[in-house]
Amino acid sequence: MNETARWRAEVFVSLRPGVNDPQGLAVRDGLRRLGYQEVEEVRVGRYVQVWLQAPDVQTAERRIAAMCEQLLANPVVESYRFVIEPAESQ
Amino acid sequence: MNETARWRAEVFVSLRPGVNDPQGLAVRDGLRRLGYQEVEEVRVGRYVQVWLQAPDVQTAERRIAAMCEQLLANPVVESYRFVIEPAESQ
Amino acid sequence: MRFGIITFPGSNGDHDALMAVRLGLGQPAELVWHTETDLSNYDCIIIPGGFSYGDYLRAGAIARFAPVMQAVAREAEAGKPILGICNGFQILTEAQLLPGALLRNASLEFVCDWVWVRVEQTHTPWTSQLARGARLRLPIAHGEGRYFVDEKTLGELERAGQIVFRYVDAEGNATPEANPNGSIANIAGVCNGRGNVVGLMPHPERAFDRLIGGDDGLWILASVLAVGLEVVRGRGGN
Amino acid sequence: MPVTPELLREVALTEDEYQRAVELLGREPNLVELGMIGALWSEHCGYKHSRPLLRRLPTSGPQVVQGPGENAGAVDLGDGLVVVLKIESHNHPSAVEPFQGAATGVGGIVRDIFAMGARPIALANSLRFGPLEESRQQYLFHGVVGGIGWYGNCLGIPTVAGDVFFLPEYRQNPLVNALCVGIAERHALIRARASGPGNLVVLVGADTGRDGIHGATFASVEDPERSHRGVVQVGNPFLEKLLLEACLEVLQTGAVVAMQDLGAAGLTSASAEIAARGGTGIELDVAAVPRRETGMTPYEVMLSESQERMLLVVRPEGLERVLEIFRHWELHAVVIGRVTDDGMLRVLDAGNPVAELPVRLLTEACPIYIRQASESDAIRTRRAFDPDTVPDLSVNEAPRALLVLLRSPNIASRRPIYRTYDHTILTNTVLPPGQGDAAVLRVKGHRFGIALKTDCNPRYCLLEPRLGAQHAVAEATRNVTCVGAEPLAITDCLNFGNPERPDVYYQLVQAIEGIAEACTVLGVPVVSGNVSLYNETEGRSIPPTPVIGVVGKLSDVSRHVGLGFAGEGKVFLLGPERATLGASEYLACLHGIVAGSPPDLDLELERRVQAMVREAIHRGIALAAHDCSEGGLLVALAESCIVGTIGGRFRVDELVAANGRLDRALFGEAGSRIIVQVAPGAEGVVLALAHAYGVPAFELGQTGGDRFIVDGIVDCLLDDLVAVWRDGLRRE
Ligand SMILES: Nc1ncnc2c1ncn2[C@@H]1O[C@H](COP(=O)(O)OP(=O)(O)O)[C@@H](O)[C@H]1O
Ligand SMILES: [Mg+2]
Repeated sequence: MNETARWRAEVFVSLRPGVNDPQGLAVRDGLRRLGYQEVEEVRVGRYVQVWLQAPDVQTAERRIAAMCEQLLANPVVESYRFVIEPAESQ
Repeated sequence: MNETARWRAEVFVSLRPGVNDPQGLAVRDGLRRLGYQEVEEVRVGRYVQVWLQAPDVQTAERRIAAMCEQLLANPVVESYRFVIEPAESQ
Repeated sequence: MRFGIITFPGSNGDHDALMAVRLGLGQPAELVWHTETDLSNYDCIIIPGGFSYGDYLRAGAIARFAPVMQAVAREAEAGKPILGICNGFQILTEAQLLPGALLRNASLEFVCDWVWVRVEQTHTPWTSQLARGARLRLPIAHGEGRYFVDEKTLGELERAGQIVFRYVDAEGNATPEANPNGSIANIAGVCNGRGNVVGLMPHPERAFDRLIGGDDGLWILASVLAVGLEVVRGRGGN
Repeated sequence: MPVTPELLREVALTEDEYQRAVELLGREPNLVELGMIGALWSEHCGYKHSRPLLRRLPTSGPQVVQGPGENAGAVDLGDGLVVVLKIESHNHPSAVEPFQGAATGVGGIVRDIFAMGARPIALANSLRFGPLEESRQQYLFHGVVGGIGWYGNCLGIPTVAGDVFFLPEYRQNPLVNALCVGIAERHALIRARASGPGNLVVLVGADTGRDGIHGATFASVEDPERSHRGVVQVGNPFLEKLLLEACLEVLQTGAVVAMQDLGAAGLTSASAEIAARGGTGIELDVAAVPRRETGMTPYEVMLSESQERMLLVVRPEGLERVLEIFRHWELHAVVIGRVTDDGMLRVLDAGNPVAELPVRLLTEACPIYIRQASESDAIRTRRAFDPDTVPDLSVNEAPRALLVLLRSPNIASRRPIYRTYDHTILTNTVLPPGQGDAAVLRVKGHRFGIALKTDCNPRYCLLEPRLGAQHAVAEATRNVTCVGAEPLAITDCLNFGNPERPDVYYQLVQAIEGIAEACTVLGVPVVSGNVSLYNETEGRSIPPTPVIGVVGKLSDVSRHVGLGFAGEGKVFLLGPERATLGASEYLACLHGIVAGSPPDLDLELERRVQAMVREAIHRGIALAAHDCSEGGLLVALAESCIVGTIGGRFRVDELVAANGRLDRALFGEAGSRIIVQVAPGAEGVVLALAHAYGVPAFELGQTGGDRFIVDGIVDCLLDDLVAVWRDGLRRE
């Protein structure tokens, strides 16, 4: 890679709709017990930040999507979404 | 609450800089082993989605901030950030 | 001495603590449900291990808001001996009755093993009968036991004598290899400024009988009896 | 309703089975009924291939309090207590999502135990994967071990024993079998029999979602990964802990007539089974079932496999008290129906009938298949391989061969696994995993203790299923014997490929025969078990894997021994002097060959060896005992030195002479072999005992020092062995 830039991807992984999320239920009940009655539903997932080198944003996107499929999310139960922005170089 | 709307907050919780993140390291190494050599750093945090009722976005923000301070993040080691958007009503 | 052992939904070390106190120490003990608001009946309090509320979000995060925790805070303030074991330690840090936080083990794995810890402070009611530098062999069983405080706080804890136990090897040295979870400065247990509230990751209540691998845990549980004795003496008993 | 082939495939019924259902019913079933019939007539629920074969297993004995047929088996311990045991597979879900698949497997088996009114006290697990060198297998392995640990640790039930084996044939179909043991007062055991028309049916625990609809049929269809993504469930051990405590408390009220966990085929199976056992009927209203999702149809509610739910039959007068207890534990509990006397399973939706089927049609009318059985030629050929055709090991190569074996994932230390399982909680663990051939637990307040282990060498079973199954029974009981316990009962998990294929059906028939023979001679009944068929992908099936779980009793728990040599003493080999290279770990690791005939097994000798070792332990003259299994004699000696952290000096020239080959003497495998370390001064007693029991005995040498020495063959630091053995399961 001779001409690359540094990017920061934020990946949001959550359980697919319909998949049981006991953690979300526990947090929802916890919040309600604390007096946040207005809370209707909570779902808890993973927030993964990835700093990477890539020549352009398209490449970065392609690579991040591949990482999500392969490792960052389990497509059987989880779905993901990500955003990418330039990162200041180190 | 007589006039309320439904909101969806996305809360991103991450370990403060300076707090070791072995999970981030493990994911980084895992990605590199899979051939993603361009990955420089990874940090793993929590992604919490909260659906709630609130009369307006300011109230929703205030309530979510309070939930973060009280429960969703541990200020000793974590920092948080959130965004709020209207949610379609159920 | 009456021991109160607090049970949250998801606690699973409550019964072990009960057995250790009853069978190991021969003292009366009772389980206290998390909705209880009065702990004045008990001479000391144990917050046992387990997965309160499934340890969802962060270990201890949800349990710290249980009604009983206000009573715990009151008793802590009043100087009553309180011991948080494993999940109990996590709850006490979340409730800020103890400094620091407990993070996921550096290995990212749950670890169940027997370890050595060294007693660093003897001014707490839970270590009063131990010698400084004494080594105890205790079981650990946790996935989030990596003790963390920032450098500045660490210095303060050192100076104030709030570091109560450290992980050591069989010779008593606090080496990196002896550290099972990546805790800062090999810290296995700490106390509050006053010393009456102690939290530790190892399980003294699981080491009360040689048949199950050891009885060093009784030293910790029994120490508090001596304190109880002094209290009674102070009240004018013999 | 047009019954298309697609629809029948969806509910996993054949055309013939459908016709049978129509005939029995006297009409066409509607869609809900069809789904219910499909689920209960699946292999998983209906045992349509295994039921006639399972009748051959011996299931009785003076100690048996509850044999197969209930949620779990129960055996008498004395002092008014029983031990309750059951094993179950969660293979298909674990292949798709290893962490949650394995976790929910633990959840399911624990519910089976407390459904009997027993408090779960220990877990064990039996795992099979493809080669650990492959990254996908590492992913499966870490996921499965992580899931088992997470669920059990969270529940606070110690995981104290198990076994693991790696073989290429498990690549696409890993096996995850979980075993749970509980203790109950004999008089307080509860059966899952819905009796007393008018009694109420109560559902408690998790809300019902669209989880694993058709999980039961899914577990009976090949190739889960391709056809059934998205049925994975996320377990909630926290909820299960509340359910466990609440259910045990509720039983104290005396208001509960029956209790049944909801597993495969959910409400349909649970209600049909308790009604069938009770000889009654049940009427349910699905509208009363609390939901996690909106818009669920009665079909979905009846077939949902949402975890962490239990079904209870409660006397009306005790209902309030029962609900009160569930409220205390913060659990949802609702009345969803009642017991009837008409033998029908009737499903309503807000009062409107949606299904009505005779209970017996669902449970007893399930078709039974007896298939063609014939052994595959390929396997016959492999078995005919003569291991003597490989060149013998030279003395110089022996040390390296020992290191290769100690590093093999099938032999290396299991500590990386059991270190992630909480095995000290409940403060009963006397011999934790790794310390003995079986785990030993005390029972507080009683003199006796119990021992637990699972085993099955799949290579033996692949090459000769009947003999392999006998070995599985022999090895599991031998392991329990090696800690000083008397084997009390067996729970078995039969993991096989597609029984519709003659070669697989042959394996199934042979393995069951083998288990039956071994159990009969060794005097240990089978009191519970589980069958998992269709473990194959693209026509490639797993090796036959009849996992055997054994629970044993120590009359005095303080009289146990570990596998590690305890200080200095003489070491003896008890059992046959000749070993076999066929099907051995040695042939596989050093020559890449999985072939030959497994060692033969003299079950009579096995019985005597075990009885003798138990007596030696009981009399305090054996200080350590260890079964010789994979890797043979030298590996067993090395393991006992490593675990005891003491070296030793041994000589094997007599055995080499008797075996005619160095490799066979050192690394050949055989059944009925135990090495024991004898208390100083008791050597004569041991020999006399061996003589009295008719057990061959050979003196092997003496423990001591920090070197591992086999005269003229190996001389190294014990630490050198430890270094390779310790990390054999770690792959990065
Ligand atoms: N999956 C597992 N979970 C817990 N413990 C295990 C597991 N597999 C093996 N162990 C433990 O590791 C030790 C060695 O097991 P194994 O190699 O199967 O013994 P053996 O060869 O004598 O049958 C035993 O204590 C066993 O219970
Ligand atoms: Mg072995």
